[in-house]
Amino acid sequence: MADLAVNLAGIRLRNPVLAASGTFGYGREYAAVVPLDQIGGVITKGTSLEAWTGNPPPRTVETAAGMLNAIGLENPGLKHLVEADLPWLASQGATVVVNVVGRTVDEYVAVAEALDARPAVAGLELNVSCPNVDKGGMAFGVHPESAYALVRAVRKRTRLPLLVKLTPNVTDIVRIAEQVRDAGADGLSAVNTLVGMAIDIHCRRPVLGNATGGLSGPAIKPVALAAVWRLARVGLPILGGGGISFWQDAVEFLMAGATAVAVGTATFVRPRAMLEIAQGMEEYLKCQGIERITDLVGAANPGARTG
Amino acid sequence: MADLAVNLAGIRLRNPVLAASGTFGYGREYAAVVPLDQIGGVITKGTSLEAWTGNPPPRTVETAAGMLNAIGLENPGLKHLVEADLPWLASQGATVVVNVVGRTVDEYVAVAEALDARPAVAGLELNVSCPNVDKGGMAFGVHPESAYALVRAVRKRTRLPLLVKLTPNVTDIVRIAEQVRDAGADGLSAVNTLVGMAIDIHCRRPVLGNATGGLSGPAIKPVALAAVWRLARVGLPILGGGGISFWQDAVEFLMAGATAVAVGTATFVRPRAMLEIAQGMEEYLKCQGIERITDLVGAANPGARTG
Amino acid sequence: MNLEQARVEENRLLAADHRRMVLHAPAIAASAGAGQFVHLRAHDSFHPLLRRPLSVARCDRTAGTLVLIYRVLGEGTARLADRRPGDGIDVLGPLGRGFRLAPGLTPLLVAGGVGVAPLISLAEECVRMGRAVEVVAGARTASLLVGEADLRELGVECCSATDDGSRGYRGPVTGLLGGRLDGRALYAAGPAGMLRQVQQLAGATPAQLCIEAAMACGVGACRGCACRARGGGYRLVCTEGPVFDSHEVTYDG
Amino acid sequence: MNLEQARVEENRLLAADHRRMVLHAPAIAASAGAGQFVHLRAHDSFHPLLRRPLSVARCDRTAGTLVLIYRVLGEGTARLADRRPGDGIDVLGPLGRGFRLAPGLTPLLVAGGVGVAPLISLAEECVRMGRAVEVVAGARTASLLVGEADLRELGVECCSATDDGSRGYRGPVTGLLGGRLDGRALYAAGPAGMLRQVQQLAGATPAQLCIEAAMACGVGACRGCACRARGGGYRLVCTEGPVFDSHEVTYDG
Ligand SMILES: Cc1cc2nc3c(=O)[nH]c(=O)nc-3n(C[C@H](O)[C@H](O)[C@H](O)COP(=O)(O)OP(=O)(O)OC[C@H]3O[C@@H](n4cnc5c(N)ncnc54)[C@H](O)[C@@H]3O)c2cc1C
Ligand SMILES: Cc1cc2nc3c(=O)[nH]c(=O)nc-3n(C[C@H](O)[C@H](O)[C@H](O)COP(=O)(O)OP(=O)(O)OC[C@H]3O[C@@H](n4cnc5c(N)ncnc54)[C@H](O)[C@@H]3O)c2cc1C
Ligand SMILES: Cc1cc2nc3c(=O)[nH]c(=O)nc-3n(C[C@H](O)[C@H](O)[C@H](O)COP(=O)(O)O)c2cc1C
Ligand SMILES: Cc1cc2nc3c(=O)[nH]c(=O)nc-3n(C[C@H](O)[C@H](O)[C@H](O)COP(=O)(O)O)c2cc1C
Ligand code: FES
Ligand code: FES
Repeated sequence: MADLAVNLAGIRLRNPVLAASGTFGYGREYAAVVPLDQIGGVITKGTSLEAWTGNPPPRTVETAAGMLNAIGLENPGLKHLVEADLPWLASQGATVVVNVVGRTVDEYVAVAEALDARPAVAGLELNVSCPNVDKGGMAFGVHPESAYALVRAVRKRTRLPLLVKLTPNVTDIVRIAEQVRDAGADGLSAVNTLVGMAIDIHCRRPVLGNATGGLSGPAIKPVALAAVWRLARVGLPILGGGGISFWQDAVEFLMAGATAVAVGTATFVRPRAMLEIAQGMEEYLKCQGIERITDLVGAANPGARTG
Repeated sequence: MADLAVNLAGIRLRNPVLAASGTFGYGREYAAVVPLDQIGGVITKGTSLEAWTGNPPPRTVETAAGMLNAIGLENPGLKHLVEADLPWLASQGATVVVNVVGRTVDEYVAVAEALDARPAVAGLELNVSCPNVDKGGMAFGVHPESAYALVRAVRKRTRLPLLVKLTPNVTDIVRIAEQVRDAGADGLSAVNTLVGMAIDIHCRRPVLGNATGGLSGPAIKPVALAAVWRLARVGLPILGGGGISFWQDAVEFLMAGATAVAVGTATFVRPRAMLEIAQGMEEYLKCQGIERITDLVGAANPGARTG
Repeated sequence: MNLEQARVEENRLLAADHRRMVLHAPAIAASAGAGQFVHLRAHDSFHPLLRRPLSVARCDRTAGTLVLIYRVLGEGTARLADRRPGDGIDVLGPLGRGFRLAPGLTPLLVAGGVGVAPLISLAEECVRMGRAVEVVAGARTASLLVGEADLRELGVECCSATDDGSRGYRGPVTGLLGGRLDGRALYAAGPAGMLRQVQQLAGATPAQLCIEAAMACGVGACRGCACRARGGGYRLVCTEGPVFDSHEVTYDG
Repeated sequence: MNLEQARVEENRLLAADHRRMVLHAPAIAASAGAGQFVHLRAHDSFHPLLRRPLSVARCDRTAGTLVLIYRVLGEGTARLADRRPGDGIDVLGPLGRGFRLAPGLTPLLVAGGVGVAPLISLAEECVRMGRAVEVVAGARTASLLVGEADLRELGVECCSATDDGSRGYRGPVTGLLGGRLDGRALYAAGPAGMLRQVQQLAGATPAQLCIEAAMACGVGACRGCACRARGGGYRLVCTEGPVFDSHEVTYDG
């Protein structure tokens, strides 16, 4: 049997297919159709110190081969995660990465610190790339200096594997990634959604309550893949994602330089997409006579330092 | 009859639907099915001082609801434009905007200057946003300083209406636009393609000869629309575009703050798309009892200064 | 919640742009309750991308079938309309929190347009339980009273209202509620404007509203289907609804 | 060049994944020449987005019909395969520069797989002009020699080669060219590997190659369909081709 296991920046995964943050709740929502011990891992909804209420509706709208969301990081907060979700996720055999958000550096640090000693948490994904909140979110991820400062502060308070989730809405994603690397991150997660919008021409106003939102789904795959391709030279392991629907898409991301992939919008369309992708990869490896999935990492990218 | 005529930064257009640069050649290619005096205008392929040979094939690949191109600005150069294309375009009654490219500031200036006194040219579109060439192209458009310097230099040598075509591949498109405005541009063109790529997993290499390319088509519409929405506060008239397929899309761009729209990839799919869009707009105005198309500009955007 | 490859048994036109689909989906039919919905993949391509939520209008556990009544609005429902008997279709369900019958009060069902769909399933449940049930249904015109045949089949009487007066009362269906609320509990589904009116007219009468929102996941994972909660904050239509107690939600703000 | 709403008259399976479509498209049929192609919109949705180029395999000006012979490879051709007789289909054409018959030399047509399509149109032209014509055609296996029936109908003999030896010569079709080039001009269409071999084998014999490339516009407007020109630079397959003189293009670099 082909070996799908990977080590992503110190996080051991049974296969390289993870549920993208914000698209899989806290694992419970889809558990009836997606056994959590059969996917690589669950990345939780962005979690903040206190509960956040999120943005006014409408919060989603469909676009060509994609969707916009402006959820605004609605989440029940750290306490709920720790008390209700983590024990349950552990009982399901899920590998859990917590996506962390905050309005200030201190808030990020507080969440990271509180999760540090928890065996139910395999790693953290620092969200410096959410386009849908005023404070925090993307604000930290678009400037090299603020990204550096935030990662450095969190790094000091946690020994958990630390991924930093980058935004594609920047001039030079590699420069941000280098700062993040120098500040002590263990890996990169790329990419979050693209800023986009839709207008309701009958009502003459934006469709989304928040006016703009984040674009995800097949539409953004080429952009996400190009980001991973460029980031592969930074030398940190990469969790790639953006528009992955089928195993072929996932293999493209690996060949560009990703060690594992996150699947989001595809789950809404085909709840078992992650399982199908992992299975498709396994069959592909078998057909090609490749023993380890890790042999594909960076295979199409001469500039990759992650393969 | 509803009035579709607009004045875009000093360029008078019979209707607000133009052929986007690089997707309509020099007008001849589609003229058998698209009468050039029935569309708002023709924006030529990016034209340089000397002929450029372009990038190695493959140069295009389809993606979900979009396509990538890496043409590399192949074009026969200024002389051919002036001698062969401009007279023919004039004979067809086309309103012509020349898309200008260069590897250096001097090359841009030389092309602009050579076109200054030509009655066949209604305006210039400075391309500082092509992602597919090493020198020139996007390099000028991602940094506020270089964008300013280029526009300033060109402005000094031409009295033609000057649009600057911006790239969405930046952290802050508004900041670039403000520099472009301060340097003397008459209008903004937004947006050019997004950087993207596709990998051929069988050959384990990028599909495109140039590895990365520019993403266009319906997939990018939400991103382009959000860019126009933000740019509307800069106070320059905007030529909006990116993924427009139907008249409803065009109306979204107008309501976001665009004065006119450019249609590109849709022409490949439906060669008469521009005509259908102009006609659809006219019927919409009639149904809604709106007299002038310009009444829609910025109608959904409280922050717009262009309406 | 099941993810089931259902088989289309029927997909016929009821009226302009309105269709009735019968699906063989035994796992979902086994547990679907009144007011719950299914989330369907209308076709295989990327456009439109997302699933479409439709209320379960009827549910036959023995036959393993579901009935959906839907209006063809945009591309998703157009793709659904293309499906032929024998085609497979990917269905997730049953989803959401359905109607809760208030004990002791006569259920008065208020339907606007295709909102009649979830109320048919409630009527079906009442009949099954041997409870009395009253229905008022409105539509733009007589032919669009698309629930009538199914209600008649259930033996449930229906009082009609049409905007153009072509059947029953001329005017909004809420015009039929005046003086009729005593000893009743209201169950309403339809356009937002109608639901807001029901909310206002209900007064002290218990009322439940079946609400719509754009949905991505349909299962509570994306938090995209928020509606406004009375007193601030939001509720998820897909898991906390689609049926809300009238005082839980607000259309203001 | 015309943009025509054509009518599908036939769309039948010839062999595994290979189909023959007959279109009623009188404006295009009126001027299509051998080796030219049409650019089709396989369906109405956004995915796949672009048109698909297919060679005109036969053209009947009197009936106003075109025959296309195509292989179902991916989503575009799969959508095409869904079309039924009576359906409308949006066709742009005729496009490109077709074959130019060299005077005085006997045309020897070399077809690989579905590459036989444009060569059938050339055979048809030869027959119309009363010129002798020879055809060698190769495929993986006998059933995939999909041009045979049309060539037979034209009264043109065809020498076959198959990879598995199930019909004619066992091996690549280029294996049939040895010692056969005297007084001939070659016209070849098929996979890139085969065309490159024809180019090498041709030597002093005049040869024309029908080349494929991914196409966006199909009319010379986008400059996307470049192939490499011998001696540097590029040629556009859609307007300078798809049929090139062998010495114009190169497969190296
Ligand atoms: C829980 C639930 C149950 C539902 N049950 C039924 C049912 O039983 N029968 C039925 O016909 N419909 C029902 N709907 C509505 C149905 O889901 C939508 O009509 C459908 O998704 C539209 O998809 P479309 O692709 O055809 O249209 P789209 O292309 O998505 O939309 C076309 C137009 O309709 C508007 N629109 C889209 N969705 C809605 C909506 N929910 N309400 C109002 N306008 C909308 C859009 O803004 C657009 O202008 C239900 C919705 C929910 C949330
Ligand atoms: C001028 C011209 C004439 C043509 N005439 C014919 C014809 O008569 N009959 C016919 O069957 N085909 C013909 N083709 C090829 C045909 O256009 C493609 O097979 C078709 O566009 C594939 O579309 P798709 O969506 O089915 O496959 P896609 O999803 O686009 O591709 C499926 C797979 O096939 C590969 N592929 C796509 N296009 C080509 C290509 N041109 N060559 C090799 N591999 C490709 C892709 O890389 C992918 O792996 C012609 C092409 C050109 C340029
Ligand atoms: C509804 C929704 C909610 C999301 N919430 C979060 C979030 O809380 N934190 C985060 O880092 N990313 C969030 N994302 C981004 C996804 O994790 C993912 O990066 C993005 O959707 C691109 O992947 P996809 O195209 O596979 O969906 C969200 C995306 C969607 C669609
Ligand atoms: C094949 C192709 C070639 C292009 N060439 C140019 C160009 O020469 N100059 C330029 O400014 N933009 C060029 N563009 C960008 C388009 O003008 C347009 O901005 C972009 O495609 C987005 O619009 P669309 O989605 O309607 O195609 C090109 C786009 C395509 C697809
Ligand atoms: S639709 Fe995703 S939470 Fe309701
Ligand atoms: S396909 Fe556009 S130039 Fe050839």
